[in-house]
Amino acid sequence: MITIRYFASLREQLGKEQERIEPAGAMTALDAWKSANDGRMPPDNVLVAINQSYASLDAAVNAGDEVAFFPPVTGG
Amino acid sequence: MITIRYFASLREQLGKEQERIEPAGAMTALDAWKSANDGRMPPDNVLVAINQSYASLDAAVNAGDEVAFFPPVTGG
Amino acid sequence: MKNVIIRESAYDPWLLLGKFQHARFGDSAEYGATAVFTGTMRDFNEGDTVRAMTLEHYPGMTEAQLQRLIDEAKSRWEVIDCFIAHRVGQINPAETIVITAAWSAHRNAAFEACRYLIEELKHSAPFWKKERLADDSERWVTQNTAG
Amino acid sequence: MKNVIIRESAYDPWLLLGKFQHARFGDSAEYGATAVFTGTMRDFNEGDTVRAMTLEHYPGMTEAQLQRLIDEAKSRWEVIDCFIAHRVGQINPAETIVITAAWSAHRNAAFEACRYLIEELKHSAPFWKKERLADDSERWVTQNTAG
Repeated sequence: MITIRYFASLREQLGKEQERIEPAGAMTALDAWKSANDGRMPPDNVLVAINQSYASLDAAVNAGDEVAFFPPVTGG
Repeated sequence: MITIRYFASLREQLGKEQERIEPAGAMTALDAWKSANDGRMPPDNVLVAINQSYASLDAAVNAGDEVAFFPPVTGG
Repeated sequence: MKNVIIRESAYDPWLLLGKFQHARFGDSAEYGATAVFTGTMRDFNEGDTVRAMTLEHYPGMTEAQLQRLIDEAKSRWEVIDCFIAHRVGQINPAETIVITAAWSAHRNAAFEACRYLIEELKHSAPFWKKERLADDSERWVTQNTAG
Repeated sequence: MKNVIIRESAYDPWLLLGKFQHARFGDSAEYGATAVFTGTMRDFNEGDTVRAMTLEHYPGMTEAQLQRLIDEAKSRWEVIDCFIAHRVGQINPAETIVITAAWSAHRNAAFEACRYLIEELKHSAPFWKKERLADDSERWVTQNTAG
């Protein structure tokens, strides 16, 4: 399984915080997003982390990975 | 009277901390130094303050002024 | 004491800094320069009065990302150590949000590292601010100020 | 509380900063950024072990000159207030020599003003350091490091 997490305004907009999907062959982060969101594209400014490190939408995700999607950060 | 003060290594080298001289007509800070130090020149890197504000050696000093001479500062 | 602290409750930034410095350095005289930045919640943003704020973060990644920034600062400048503290949860105006600090033998490295930490934190640490305005409406902050 | 403090005894820089900030700002949320520098006495300089230091100053001119630096910083950057503390007299390694701090709405002004204060202090404030070495010999420090 792949764990998908959403944060902040993205979590609120999607109305979900976390879900799990079955990996379908060789998947990218974008594939994981689309698989979990009816094939729609993520927002243009979405940030991606795989296993809590920044990654790009075309980075590979594998079974057991945690993939997170979130808007631009605003800490500090 | 003009009060002359010396600080730090200059104070130690000269063996004096403070003295008073009679103003002799129109005097500069350099004149005051020479008057108090047997006509010798001050060190090249000497700093000058008149009434506790930085000044140049050719700035005018008047009766009642406090003129200070000291080496480059090393605080902080 | 850890180099990265995520706090859910209000703290006095100066007490926390003193505590870290004492724990980390004791009476050691190896550092000569310390540079510190603290960010405090203002009651005003983008023309509106802000009553309170909620700071969301990504537990686990936050700590890892802040530690990466410290490691990077140490590799770029001659700093002995760094410290970052960040509030999360409910925050009121005048409370401290963030501290970044760097200890070095010389002041340039301390200033550069401290500034790097806060700039990079704002750019890359997974925190998100949601403001509560005077009429109790809420809004997500969408971007950080340039400085 | 004064913006310029000359101290003859050791102090905890973080307690002093907290005290100033509390006295000056209370619970006001007008500042969002604070930048602080502290300089600490090291036990090493120019290749030699330093056991202690005596800091001489020019009473009266020192306070006036530091106040001029604060006034200048406030005119150059959008800072709300600044604070400078400096030790004089006998100082031991690991004791704090100097604090410069600036409070502003935004971080760039706070950093710039804080840095300006310490650089200009080293350049123009009438303090002089005399070091006592391991063999109890003494020497005047003749110039400040570039940073």
